[in-house]
Amino acid sequence: MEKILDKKRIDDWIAALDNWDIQGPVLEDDIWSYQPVSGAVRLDHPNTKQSPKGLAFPQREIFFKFEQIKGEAPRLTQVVPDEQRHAVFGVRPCDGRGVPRMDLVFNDHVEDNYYQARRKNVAYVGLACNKPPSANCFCLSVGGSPVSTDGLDVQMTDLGDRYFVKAITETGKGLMAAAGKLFAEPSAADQKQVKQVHAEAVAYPQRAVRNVEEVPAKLKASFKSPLWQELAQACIGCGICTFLCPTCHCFDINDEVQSKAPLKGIRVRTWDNCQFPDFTMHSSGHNPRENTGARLRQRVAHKFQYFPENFGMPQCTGCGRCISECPVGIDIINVVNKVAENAA
Amino acid sequence: MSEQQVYEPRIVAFLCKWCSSAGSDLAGVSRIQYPANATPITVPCTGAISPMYIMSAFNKGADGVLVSGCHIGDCHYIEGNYLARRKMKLIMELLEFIGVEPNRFRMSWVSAAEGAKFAKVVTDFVNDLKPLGPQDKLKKAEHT
Amino acid sequence: MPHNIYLPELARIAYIKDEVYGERAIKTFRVEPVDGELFEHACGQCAMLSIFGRGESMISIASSPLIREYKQFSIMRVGRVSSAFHDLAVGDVIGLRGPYGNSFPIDDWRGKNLYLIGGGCGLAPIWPVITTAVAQRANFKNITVFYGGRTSRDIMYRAELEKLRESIDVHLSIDKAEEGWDGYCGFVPAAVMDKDPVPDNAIAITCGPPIMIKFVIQNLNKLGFKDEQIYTTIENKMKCGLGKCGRCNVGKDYVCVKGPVYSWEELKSLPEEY
Amino acid sequence: MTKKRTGVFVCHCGTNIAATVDVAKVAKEMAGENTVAFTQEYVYMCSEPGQESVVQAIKDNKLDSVVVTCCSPNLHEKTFRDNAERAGINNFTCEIANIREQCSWVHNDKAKGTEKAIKISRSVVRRVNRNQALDAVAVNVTRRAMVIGGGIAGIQAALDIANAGIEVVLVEKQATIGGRMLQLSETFPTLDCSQCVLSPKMVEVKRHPKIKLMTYSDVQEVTGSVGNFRVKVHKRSTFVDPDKCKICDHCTVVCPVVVPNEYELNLTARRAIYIPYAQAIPASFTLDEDACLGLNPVVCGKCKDVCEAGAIDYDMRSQTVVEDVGAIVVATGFDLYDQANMQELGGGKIEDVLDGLQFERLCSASGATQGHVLRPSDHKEPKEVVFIQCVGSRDPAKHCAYCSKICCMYTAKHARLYKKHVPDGRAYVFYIDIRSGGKGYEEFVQRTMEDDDTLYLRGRVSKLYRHNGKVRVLGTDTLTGQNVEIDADMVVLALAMVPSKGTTEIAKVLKIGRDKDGFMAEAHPKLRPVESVTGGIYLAGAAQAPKDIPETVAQAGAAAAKVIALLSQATLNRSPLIAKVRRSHCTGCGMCVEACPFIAIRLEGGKAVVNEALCEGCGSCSATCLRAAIDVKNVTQLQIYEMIEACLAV
Amino acid sequence: MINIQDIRETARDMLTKGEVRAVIGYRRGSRGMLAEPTFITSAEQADELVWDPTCFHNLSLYLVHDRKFLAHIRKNAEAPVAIVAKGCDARSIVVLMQEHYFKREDVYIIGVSCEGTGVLDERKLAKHLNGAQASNVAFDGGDFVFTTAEGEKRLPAREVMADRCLECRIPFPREHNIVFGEDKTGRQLEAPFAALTRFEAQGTGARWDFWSHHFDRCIRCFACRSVCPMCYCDECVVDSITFPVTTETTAEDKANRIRWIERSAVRSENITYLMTRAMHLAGRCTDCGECERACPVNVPIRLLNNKMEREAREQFGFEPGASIGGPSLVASFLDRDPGDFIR
Ligand SMILES: Cc1cc2nc3c(=O)[nH]c(=O)nc-3n(C[C@H](O)[C@H](O)[C@H](O)COP(=O)(O)OP(=O)(O)OC[C@H]3O[C@@H](n4cnc5c(N)ncnc54)[C@H](O)[C@@H]3O)c2cc1C
Ligand SMILES: Cc1cc2nc3c(=O)[nH]c(=O)nc-3n(C[C@H](O)[C@H](O)[C@H](O)COP(=O)(O)OP(=O)(O)OC[C@H]3O[C@@H](n4cnc5c(N)ncnc54)[C@H](O)[C@@H]3O)c2cc1C
Ligand code: SF4
Ligand code: SF4
Ligand code: SF4
Ligand code: SF4
Ligand code: SF4
Ligand code: SF4
Repeated sequence: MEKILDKKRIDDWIAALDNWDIQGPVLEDDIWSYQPVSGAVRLDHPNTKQSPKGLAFPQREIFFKFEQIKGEAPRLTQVVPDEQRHAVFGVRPCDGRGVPRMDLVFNDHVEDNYYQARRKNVAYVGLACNKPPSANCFCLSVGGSPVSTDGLDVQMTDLGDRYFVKAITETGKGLMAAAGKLFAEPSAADQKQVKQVHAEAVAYPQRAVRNVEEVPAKLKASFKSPLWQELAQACIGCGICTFLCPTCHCFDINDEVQSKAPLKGIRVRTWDNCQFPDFTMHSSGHNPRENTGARLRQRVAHKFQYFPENFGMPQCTGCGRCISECPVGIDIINVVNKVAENAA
Repeated sequence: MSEQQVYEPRIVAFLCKWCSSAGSDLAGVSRIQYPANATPITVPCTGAISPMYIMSAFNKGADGVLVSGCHIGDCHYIEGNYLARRKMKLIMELLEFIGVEPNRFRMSWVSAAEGAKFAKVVTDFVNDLKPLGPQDKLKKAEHT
Repeated sequence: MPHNIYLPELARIAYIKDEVYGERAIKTFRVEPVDGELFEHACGQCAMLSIFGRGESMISIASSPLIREYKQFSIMRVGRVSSAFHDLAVGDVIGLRGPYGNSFPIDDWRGKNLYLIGGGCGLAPIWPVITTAVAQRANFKNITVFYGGRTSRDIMYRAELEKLRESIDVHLSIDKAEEGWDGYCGFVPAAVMDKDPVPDNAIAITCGPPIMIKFVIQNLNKLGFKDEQIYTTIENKMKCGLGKCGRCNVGKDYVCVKGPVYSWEELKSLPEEY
Repeated sequence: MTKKRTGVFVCHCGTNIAATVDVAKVAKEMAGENTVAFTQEYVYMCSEPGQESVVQAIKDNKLDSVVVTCCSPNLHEKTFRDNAERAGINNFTCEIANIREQCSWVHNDKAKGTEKAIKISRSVVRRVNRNQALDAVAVNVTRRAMVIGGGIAGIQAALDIANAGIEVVLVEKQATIGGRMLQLSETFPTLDCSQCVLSPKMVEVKRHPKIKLMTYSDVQEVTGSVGNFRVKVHKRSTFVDPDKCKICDHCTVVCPVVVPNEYELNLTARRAIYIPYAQAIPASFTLDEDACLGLNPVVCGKCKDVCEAGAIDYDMRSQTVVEDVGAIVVATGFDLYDQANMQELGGGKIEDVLDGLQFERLCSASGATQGHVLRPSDHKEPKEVVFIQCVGSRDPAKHCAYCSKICCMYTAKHARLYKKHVPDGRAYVFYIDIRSGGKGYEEFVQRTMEDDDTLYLRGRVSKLYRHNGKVRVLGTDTLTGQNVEIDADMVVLALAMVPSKGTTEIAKVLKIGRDKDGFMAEAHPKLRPVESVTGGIYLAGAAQAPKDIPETVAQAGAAAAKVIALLSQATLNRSPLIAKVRRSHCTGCGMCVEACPFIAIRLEGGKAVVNEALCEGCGSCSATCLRAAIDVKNVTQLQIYEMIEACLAV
Repeated sequence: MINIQDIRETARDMLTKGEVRAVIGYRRGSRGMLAEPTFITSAEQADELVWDPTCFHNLSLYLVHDRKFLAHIRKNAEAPVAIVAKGCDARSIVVLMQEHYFKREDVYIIGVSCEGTGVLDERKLAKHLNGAQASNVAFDGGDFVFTTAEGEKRLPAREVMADRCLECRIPFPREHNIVFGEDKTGRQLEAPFAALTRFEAQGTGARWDFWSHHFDRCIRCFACRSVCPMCYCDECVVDSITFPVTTETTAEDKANRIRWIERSAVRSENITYLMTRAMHLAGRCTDCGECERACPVNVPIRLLNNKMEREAREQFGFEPGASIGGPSLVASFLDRDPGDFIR
């Protein structure tokens, strides 16, 4: 389904999606983030600070509550995610491509109930990048594109005064059908313009990871390279790179206690990540990844070697967040290229 | 909470062992009545009160926190209360700064001879806290 | 929601035994279902044990799959959750989910000589192999157990090991000589060398402290054991047990799913991050 | 470690508690706590049967810890702890929850009182849950003491301690003991001769079998702590063997070197070889190394030649001696505020403006002028003398803020002494007000004031200057409001008492605190006035604050009593509730070291280390440490954290 | 004006002579014009060093890393490390030495004066450039000169400078072994604590609205802590989870660790974390502004630290990082400390 939507009518579209919680990019405190909106959506945003991964994989997820009276067995009560449907507007292609990658992880081997329960209720309404929004974008070199539709339910393309709106999935069709009257059929000129815009977007120069197909082998060969520590020397282990990444999915599970006697509390999942120094530390104090070099290597190798080995695609989608937001300038493109270049 | 029940602020009161705790004992011996809102925790010295205790009490839902110790110059450990005075001043400033009502944190000097003063300090504190209502700014949300 | 993969079943502690005292104390627990039945497992698999309010820990199931009434765990006191375990009493209820991970391909080892080499708490993961093999004694040729602790007081399952001597070879060792000790004195890898195990038609399984495993394998190699004849387990930190939380990740493997059992041949191909 | 088994014993205290607290409910709530294995109520827990039931319950239920919810711990903590010990468990695993003084007696509302009693009890149960079994820290004691400073304070303390049969090392910086008192002529309020009372004591010191006297010596370094100090003493060489010296005085006659005599406050001169006073103890000459022409027979050697006793030894070397002692008394005394600071009063440059001690020497029969009051410039008898009080004292803006306490008295004494020596003379006393607290003191001053020839003028002196061979004194009499101008023959300034140079030095060596004025700081201004903040170090005399002789002697006696009490124990038992460092958390930042009022922490190998003998368990370190790396045992941060939780549990 | 060649020369010289085992400085990174930390160990690398308005990092953090993590890979442990330090950075180094983290002789401070300006605030610049990218920036008196695709762009430094630099009182590294640039102490671009004073003028309610909004936004990445040289603790009290326990940590320690906060990034926990951190930095924070810069979601953390700094100064006459032997704020006191708040 391909349609044209007058830019002025986008709010009407949103208003028509009455059973949906609509999330759109909002500029607040100098940063762009996805927040609930009701009309007046602005889609002139660069990439948001945080990816939209939190909708299916929130930073904090309560698994269950537990209660126990002294001398009795504990009582567990599952906490089930609510059934609210969310439609996220303005998802950039790289973030869109993050979605199937998260799906792979959370469905591999066994299905993660909590992820699935939320994921099935999220629709991603994407916005193609007419021009890479950041100097650190590199989607093309990791198999993506500024006009990719991977992971999206709808793709919108900005044609100046109107959007070219394309349904990618059934969910997407449903979203468009909810306000069918607002949409117009695209003319031949529209079609031509979309092609033109897309072609220009793809042609726009980007930074690049070189020869991404060869990277897994090169990384594998560089496991012991001293370059890792050299490149990671400035890393402060803050994990910003992973918290903001659309595809990082590591987490922690902890019990939070509200009352000791009678015992009352919850078991919660929270985001965690491989850049935190104690992520892999055994209780004995032994840490398999004991320095920033090993941890940077893990992040990069996970994205560019292990994930491809398991799922046949790099996990990184080239959004460039980890580069732009790293407080000390650790630059994944640079790291991958350097290590690959130096590989035996 | 039934309708008639009035709001009763919950106070954690850190009392030093030598002066204020003894002062509160004197209030008891003298049978001076004061509100039951403050639960005392006796510590060796006000100097032993980490600012973390204050934060933690608020985090766990205290409506008010009281720190009470020996008058300056009377510290059993010579200078513990001097150190406390500085630390408590800082935490108090910080709490006010982020918009916590200044009346939620209180410090007083109550000597072992000041039973009546102890009762008054608690009474005043409770009276000052009542109009503020429950403290929910720093309180951990109930798990829902 | 379908079966919640993160929700533990409840199990009641039926039996507790102090194995080792001191700084790194070990206690053995047997748990029974509170209602219904517990899951089935295979040798080498583990389970996530919960103490509500304290958290979860991945622990090897130390009882043979042949035993259905209870599951046994031996837990060393090292931190938050494990300490809480050491505070439990018979009758207390814990949470349990699993089984997780792969297992020792014990069925493929029929007719072979088994060398089971453990150190410290590393006896727990191989204990089901030993007990299962002994229970199915006819399926295997020689079964030899090497097990060492730092001192005689660090030897776990002491009584059970003594009893095993009736049916198989059991060699116990301690690091330094002690009065009244008639077993081997020295480290486990040396104890193994001392007895000259023969690689022909044999499988060697070794679990214990990483440094011990390293030298045991070196020594086994020296004796002519091939990499595919040697098995071990790796115990990276785990939170979910389901291949998602990312903590146990080594190379392309999530150890909680692809491991913890590895032949040395497989393990060698993984990055050394365990 | 297995789970604690705590017993909670709820006392009714007759109706004292039970009337306003639902005791049954308290017991029931406590039974719901995870670690509580037993609860019981009783009408009087502290009664004989009550206590017995606690003991029984501990034994029967294999309890390992006890909470008694009753009255203030000040009343029965010891009772129940002893009780716990009787039942075979450690007394530090017993704690009191005060639900009487802090609850039932102060709240009428039973519901609220009960709720609070539950919170209090629960918090104590949580605390006990993590109480460690502790034993008192035993420290062996070296049964020897050291007194530093040989003024009247040091002498008195040394004698008192020695008389109790404890060996004392008395260390004095100067060549003789006696201190300032030896410089005084007569002393108020009785006007008896200073030397007459002091000399016998000095001799006693010298002769006492339990006193080891080390004069001309300095304390260099002190290590260790209460009960066991190790002190390094540097004994300077006097080049004269005191045992041989016959004090025949032949040497001074031949010595060609003349230097000012500091013992006579530079009013006279002495030789390079000298004896400070005739009554000096040790009774021996001393050769001043700095003044001597070279300790070399080739250069001079005259004294050695004339010494028949052969007491002079140019090769005598100074030595360092190590003394092990269990306690130390610091009695290092005072100096007078430097006249040079008093610019408006001549700044010490006017010859006939003297300080009080100089005046004492002028009056002293053994002094520079053999007891004749003569003014230094022309050795004439001064006919008009102005005494000025409060010089440098009570002047926070420019000088010392405090009152030197004794100047009112000694000025009155000086006026009297002056009149005794120069009956036709006239004395003027400028004062701000008179502070004469003390037995017989007010009467003493009144008598002086009543003397017609002594004029007390209330007011300050604004200026002093030399004028026609006299000293012109400009001041105001604030009572009459008139300006006063006196051309005096001599002026005596009652300068402020300040800590002696030796006091300042020794404070650094001992690392004990000083107050804002530089005097030694006492551990508690009211309750521990003779103890320093450091355990085992005591204070006596003017080193601690300005004081007169009776007060000095009293304090010296008190310090000695403390020392004797301390050293009469074979081992010291100290509370085990002291700080403990968690090494894994400590970064060695040293903030705890700085915060500790008892100097009980030091850094060693990049980590804080607590000296168990010094720590008082105040917890200042714990609250200061950013990383919670240091805790006081049984009052740990974790315990307080859990108590907070319990107080707020709904 | 600082000539970068002088700094390079110094570094080269010391490395050649083996007087230092490494120089921690700035180099041009791979992200456009931005500088990044560099650790050079050989004389040839000296030419990498740069000094420009993007050298905002407080490199003293790496002295902490050096002691904590890198000690075992040091080549020549005897020789000191040289470090390029601005005024605030040098004060951090002083605090670290005050807290015995290392000794004076372990560090060779190559001081750089901030002279007329300070360093850049990327966020302010982004607003000015309005989407355009700059490829280079240089100091030029009171201006920063940017190279962009559209040519050179000159902006008065004070418009794009970091807030803390505007308010900086001592833009000069007083503690140094060698120093480049002029001491422009007293150059007040804005009154110290100006922003703080403006903020405090609001009422309690408005202040709470502001802070609660920001506390909600924190994602607890702990970047603020990780980037802070003063947060060098082996285990942080508020959350030790993301800090590796040391090998000395016993089972007991782990079992008994206090959970002052939960791991969930919710308001109450975020507050406890950020307030505790502010308390812990009182008297230690030298206002290098790194925490606020590192924060991915722009929580105005600096304001909290600034508040503590001002209280320390005004109430207790305390200046962080003033001298190596000086007292620490919370472990000391004065008789005249204010006590009028006590009843
Ligand atoms: C496959 C496998 C098999 C194993 N088998 C056995 C076995 O049979 N027997 C045995 O003894 N051990 C076994 N182990 C090791 C065992 O899992 C660990 O020893 C155990 O998990 C330690 O848990 P702990 O809570 O005591 O340790 P801790 O070191 O306390 O840490 C536990 C977790 O709690 C979290 N945590 C700590 N403090 C806090 C806090 N303040 N707030 C929030 N979270 C916190 C940490 O993030 C950590 O993840 C096995 C491990 C694996 C992987
Ligand atoms: C002018 C004047 C008149 C006075 N008249 C009277 C009076 O009439 N009646 C009265 O009651 N009081 C009088 N006093 C007060 C009296 O002098 C003091 O109370 C008394 O001397 C205090 O004795 P002390 O032992 O504490 O100190 P000091 O007499 O000062 O003795 C201290 C001793 O310690 C020694 N010392 C110092 N440092 C060290 C060191 N580091 N190591 C070893 N030794 C050291 C000194 O050499 C000295 O011998 C008068 C004081 C003054 C100034
Ligand atoms: S690479 Fe950068 S963003 Fe990632 S943890 Fe390290 S310092 Fe933080
Ligand atoms: S690794 Fe970096 S560039 Fe790649 S998707 Fe994640 S945040 Fe974006
Ligand atoms: S304050 Fe804490 S971290 Fe610092 S030295 Fe003391 S115990 Fe160690
Ligand atoms: S508890 Fe008090 S006395 Fe003991 S070490 Fe700490 S600060 Fe010093
Ligand atoms: S304040 Fe910012 S930097 Fe600090 S933890 Fe929160 S989000 Fe991270
Ligand atoms: S917040 Fe405090 S305890 Fe935590 S790292 Fe910073 S200074 Fe250390």
